[in-house]
Amino acid sequence: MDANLEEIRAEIRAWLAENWRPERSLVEWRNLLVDAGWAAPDWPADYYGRDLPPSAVAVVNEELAAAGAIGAAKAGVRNLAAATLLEHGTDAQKRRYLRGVLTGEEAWCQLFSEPGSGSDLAGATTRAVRQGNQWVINGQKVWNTSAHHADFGLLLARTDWDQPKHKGLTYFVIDMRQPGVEVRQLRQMNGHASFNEVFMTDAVVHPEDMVGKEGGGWQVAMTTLAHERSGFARSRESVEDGGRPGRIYDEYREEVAVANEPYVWYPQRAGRVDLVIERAKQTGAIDDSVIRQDIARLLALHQSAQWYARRTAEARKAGRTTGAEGSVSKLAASHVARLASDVHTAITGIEAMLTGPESPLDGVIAEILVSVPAVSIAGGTDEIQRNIVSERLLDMPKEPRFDTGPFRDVKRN
Amino acid sequence: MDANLEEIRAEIRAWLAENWRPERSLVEWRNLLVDAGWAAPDWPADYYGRDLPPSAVAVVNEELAAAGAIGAAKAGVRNLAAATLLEHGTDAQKRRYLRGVLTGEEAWCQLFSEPGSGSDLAGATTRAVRQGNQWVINGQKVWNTSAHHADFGLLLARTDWDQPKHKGLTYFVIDMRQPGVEVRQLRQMNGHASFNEVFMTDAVVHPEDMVGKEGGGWQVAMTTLAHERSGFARSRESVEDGGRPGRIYDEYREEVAVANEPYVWYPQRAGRVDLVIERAKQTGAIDDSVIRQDIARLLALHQSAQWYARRTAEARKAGRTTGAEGSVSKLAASHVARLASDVHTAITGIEAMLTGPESPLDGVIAEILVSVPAVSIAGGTDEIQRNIVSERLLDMPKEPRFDTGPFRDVKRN
Amino acid sequence: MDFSFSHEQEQFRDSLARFLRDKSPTSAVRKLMATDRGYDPAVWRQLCDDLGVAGLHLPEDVGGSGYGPVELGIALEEQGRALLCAPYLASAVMAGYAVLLGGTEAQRAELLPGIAGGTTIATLAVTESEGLWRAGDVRLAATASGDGFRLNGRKRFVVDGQNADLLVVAGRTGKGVSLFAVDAAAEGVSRRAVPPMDPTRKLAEIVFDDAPSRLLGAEGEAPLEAILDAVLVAFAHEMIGGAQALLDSAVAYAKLRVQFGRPIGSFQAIKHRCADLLVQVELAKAAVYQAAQLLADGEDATVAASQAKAVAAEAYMHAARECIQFHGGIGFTWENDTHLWFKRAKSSEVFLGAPREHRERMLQAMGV
Amino acid sequence: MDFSFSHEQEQFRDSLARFLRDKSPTSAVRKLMATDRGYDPAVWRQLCDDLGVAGLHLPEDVGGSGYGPVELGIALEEQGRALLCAPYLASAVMAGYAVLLGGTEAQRAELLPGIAGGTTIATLAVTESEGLWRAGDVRLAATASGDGFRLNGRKRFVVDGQNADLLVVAGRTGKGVSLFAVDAAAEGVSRRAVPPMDPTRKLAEIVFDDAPSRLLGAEGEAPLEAILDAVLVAFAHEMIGGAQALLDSAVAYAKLRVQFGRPIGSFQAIKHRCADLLVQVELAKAAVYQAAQLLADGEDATVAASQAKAVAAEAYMHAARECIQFHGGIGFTWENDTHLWFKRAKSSEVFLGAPREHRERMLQAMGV
Repeated sequence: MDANLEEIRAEIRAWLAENWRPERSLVEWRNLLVDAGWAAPDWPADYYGRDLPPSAVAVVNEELAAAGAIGAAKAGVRNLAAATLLEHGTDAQKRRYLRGVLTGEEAWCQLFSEPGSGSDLAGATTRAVRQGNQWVINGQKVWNTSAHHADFGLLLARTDWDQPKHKGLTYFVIDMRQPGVEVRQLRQMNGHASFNEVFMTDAVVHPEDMVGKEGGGWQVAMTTLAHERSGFARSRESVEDGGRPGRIYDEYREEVAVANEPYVWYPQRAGRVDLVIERAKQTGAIDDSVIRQDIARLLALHQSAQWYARRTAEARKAGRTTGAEGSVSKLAASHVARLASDVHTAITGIEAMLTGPESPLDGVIAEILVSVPAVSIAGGTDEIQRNIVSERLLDMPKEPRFDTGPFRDVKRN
Repeated sequence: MDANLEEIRAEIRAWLAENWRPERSLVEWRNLLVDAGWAAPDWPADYYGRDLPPSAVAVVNEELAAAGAIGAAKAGVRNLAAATLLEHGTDAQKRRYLRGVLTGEEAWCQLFSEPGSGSDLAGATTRAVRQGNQWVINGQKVWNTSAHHADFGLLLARTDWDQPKHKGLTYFVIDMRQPGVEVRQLRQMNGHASFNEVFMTDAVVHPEDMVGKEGGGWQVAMTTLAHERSGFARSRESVEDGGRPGRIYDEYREEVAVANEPYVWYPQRAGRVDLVIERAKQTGAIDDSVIRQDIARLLALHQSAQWYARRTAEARKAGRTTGAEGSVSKLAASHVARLASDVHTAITGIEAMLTGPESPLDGVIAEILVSVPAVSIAGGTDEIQRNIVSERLLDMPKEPRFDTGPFRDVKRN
Repeated sequence: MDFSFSHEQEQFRDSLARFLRDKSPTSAVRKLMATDRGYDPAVWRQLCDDLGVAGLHLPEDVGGSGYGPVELGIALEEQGRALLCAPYLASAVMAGYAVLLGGTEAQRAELLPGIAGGTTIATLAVTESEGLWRAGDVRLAATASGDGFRLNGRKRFVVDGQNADLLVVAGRTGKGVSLFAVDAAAEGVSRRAVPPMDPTRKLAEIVFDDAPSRLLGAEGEAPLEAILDAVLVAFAHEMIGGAQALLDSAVAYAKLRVQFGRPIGSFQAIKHRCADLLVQVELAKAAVYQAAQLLADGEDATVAASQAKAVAAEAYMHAARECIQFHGGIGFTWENDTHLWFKRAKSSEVFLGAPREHRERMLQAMGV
Repeated sequence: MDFSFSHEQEQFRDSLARFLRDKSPTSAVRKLMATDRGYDPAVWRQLCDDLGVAGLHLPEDVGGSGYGPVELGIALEEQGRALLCAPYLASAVMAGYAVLLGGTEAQRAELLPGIAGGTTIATLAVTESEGLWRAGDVRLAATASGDGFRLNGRKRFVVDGQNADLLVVAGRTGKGVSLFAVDAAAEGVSRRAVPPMDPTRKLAEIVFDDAPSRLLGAEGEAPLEAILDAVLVAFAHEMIGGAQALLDSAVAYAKLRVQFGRPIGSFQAIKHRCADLLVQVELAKAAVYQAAQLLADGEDATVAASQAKAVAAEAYMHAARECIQFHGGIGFTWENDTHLWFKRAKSSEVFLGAPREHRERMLQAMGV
């Protein structure tokens, strides 16, 4: 195995020496990478990959980094699209879409959540009706970060209203660049607009873009969600090249900047524990024994949560997790953020009445205070996480269900 | 009306001048009081009363106090028994029982709660079966304070298992002094034994001691509970005579001492907010700005709860309450007690490791720490109070019910 | 002591609430908060002329209605509930109380009628860097000059400072801290709007550069604590009004919103949290109403005022958080109204002293 | 750094847990807590002889097993879960660490074998009036006399002080605070059992009246902080074991107990509170395990130790309260076992310093 990895290392290194040129365009380069199978070495050889194990991917990434070379596109939900299509897609779908995922030439978004079904994804009411040789889509989706840049959407729509809710859904790839699809940015209470609403009015999906079976959409969506939860899609990119020259770097920096734009406030959302001591020293709050208690409480909670996460990661590797530990971490993150917001308020005092450039740290403190409420909602509310923890880690009884009959008869918004 | 009250005042005053003698026995005196109708002036004239309005009761009480005279017996749940019988009892029951309620010659206890039905009183499973000319009772009751002294019990028992839970219950007066009734004191975690378990094994109730109709027990119990909630039974007595001489005072002090015995730890259960500042000064915790915060928090919460209670009392007089405000007060009392326990712990520091005479204030502090957990349970758990508040004050939907069919089929402990 | 509102007080509340429902829906709030002035002069005029609210707590001989802290509290509670955009807290409450408690009789007669009638917009500038006023924190220098005083220094977090005609300013002379009346248009006064966390309440920073002023009351005897008590009680009413609005909104949404085939308000965890929130809000209301009553009865209200501020601020923030949480994703959007109250709650938490500071003030006032 | 237990460690945990299930059911705990001695010598012997737990963390050359804080933590976590009545914390942990960290090599060789084998019951007496040890709080006077020292003063809250053969005592000489070894049977030592809040852990007050003693280690150099760190980490394990027992008990009862025709554990409010409790207990465990690992790795563990004590104590008390609450009335009875852990939790909260004090210690150790 190790020997094998060294062969792979040698091979990619040689290939990079021959092919990597910062003067190329990003698209040109990534197409080369895809054709050589280095863009996703763990994918099937039939679909742009090399059938290599994850350990080989790490080696390839090391060599790309060592050469200063740029890898396959990662921004947005493209990896969720790829994982879902690799598992459930037809041969034609894989051929049609996977290359664009890797080269970055085509962008993706996820169209699951609806205004009426946030916590309850399977309650989607976007309607897909078969008319002649196409599916006609009507409905509204929300809470996706990249629809305004996307070429394709991963769409969960209801095709059968007489089945129970989980059984009447079908999964589609929808072309976002069509007249029946309208994307509007949704402004948040902190002033950012990271999410979109997507309105579909007689939008069209071709039958070959159905993923999985008709009525089998929930199973397909579970694959997408499992990859989302495992953090697959969350690996946001950072540009660590410190401004290297070359056309390809410029294009890459631009790509990353666009991809990261919706997330600029995410550190503030998490409460910026990192700023607390420095700020307390600046304002003198560090000498207030009452505030010190809350600072210590926050640091202890934050540290405990980090240690918990590391222990869980170890346990996951050893196969000793249930998958619900992420919910514990998510609840801990909510605690941390809320407490951090309180601590920042206490430290900041009356200056917390300000926002924008006059607020401390050029508005960062104000942004914390108005961003933290999102932590306990985004990615599954705290209430949903508590359900998961109590049912899966403590094996407590499930809530009685009121949505098991034909979806047509289920009470909804 | 006022003139009338003054007439009443003159009448009771004259009667007292003639009849009140501290040398009499308590029983003798109270029988005189009952016969004259002064023991319960607002009760019907047919049943030891005088049909007078509550305002007259106040006048009579003033005159009794002015004369240093002792009123009707009040200890225990006798007033709940009286109120229930006055509303639902037969003429014979009223004649048989009400005199003993007032004279104190007969004591009462309430047999509603069971080990299997604490929050869910209507889930009682004590069984009453009609056999020949009597009811035969089998089952276990718990959480009553006075069964070990009681002559009679207010018993809620199931007579029909095919009816839904609230409809299969019947209300009885049970003679506690019979072989089939066994009373055991139940020790609490704080060492006191204020409550009893009552085991009924083929105990007997005569048909004329059924209160209300067969299957109508829940309605009768609601009367008892309504009076309990309104605090009718809670007016514990204090002896304010400072040790006046006379046989009757000695007997009365003994009566009060026995009646109050189960409640000696109740002030500790409520958290003893009154001790906080004094204790903090003693230990020097008053100079700790962190503890000061919690002290202030506690005092503010306690004060707010008191003001809330007074506003609610005003609103009740004006008929502007829903009856669920008591649940708000009860939840507030739980908060107060819990916080008080924390504050006492902080003030006490390592001395909180001690109990008994070596614990501060001769064990009072330790008793607070191990008594406070009862506040949020006794008289309806916090969880039940939150249900009441959300359903009655906020009009939120009720929980789905799983206990509406024949009681025989309802899942239970 | 009264533990309930009179029929007349309830009627006043109802008529004001009706007015505000009509004139201050959130659509209007959103429009006004985007403007520099931040309020609608026409609505302000109606509020002052038709409902007479600006002088509610001021004596009749200076154009007020002669009511007291309880009625003023009702006015603020309803404004807080409706999130009314108006210079009410600044002018009627803060400056009004400052002149009433700090001015001479002649000064009251001169200055209060405009405030009571709403024709003068006034504000009170005490804060320089700390939220909780303490005389020791006042640094702005006042120097006698002719029959007046020249002011030099800077005041921050001046509510509606941009809109005000009349500034009541705390400044220091050799004798201690005094209040001064300053014409906002006078030379030497420069005002700068600062961007507020809560866009429905405008804030200014004001620099005084040898600005002319008149002494209010006796030199060195600014009754800052008494003014603070009165202002805190009024302000706490505004907070509980806002907290109640958030509780109402959270509960209404929970009853409406269906997930998993049932309203989320039927889930016990949501119900219990709403119940806990109700308890907190009700206890805060009891504390706030009682503080007003103590003030009305002429009793020492420092303990009750600081307590009211602390518990109202915490109930308000808790209500704001829960209201967003129960709304879920939509509750975090700009489009949803919850954030308007959230920002008011956050801003109110630290204005005039954080709960932590008021708990300490409360104990000290108790002599503990 | 390790973030998981090894297979061997898990095996040790399992075998100890099995032993304790067998030997320390609550019926045994109740019997022992009513005795003066407070533990069962036969069980203690088995624990020491068969499982070798008393010397787990002590070097092999003094009769220990040569393991470290992680394994010691496992032993304490399981004891805390089972509420074992034994002089383990006092002798193995407190006195054991004191001699290990504070004694000379010769003293370790002399004193530790007895402790490691469980044949000597020792304890550590530092506290006089404060929970959190600070050298400045030690007043007990030590005066050189012959080749030893005479002690005069009083120690309080000495765990298993009544049972101990050997007392390790912190005392003050002109050079500062030192540790002294005292034969508990020596003249001038009078011990008095005091009634503990937690009857499963015996406490004594010990008066030293010219009691003879030997200096441990160097005069004036008692490593109180290092001993405290090591003891805190071990003690915090005991607390999370107890917290876990309470969580398990609360959840088990909630699944069993039926009200309104369904298990109370199916009510969402109960479920969510159990989830919140699990989160708190899990985070506390992570903090405690990590502190042990830091100690095992020889890193400075003061921050982590104080953090572990603070979060474990809070999780323990929260678990105790919730466990009683979910049990309802029965949870408040003597007959129900919950109060046994509740009292341990309350007692543990204040022993060796309250959470509040450890938060401050944590910041100071961080240099903040």
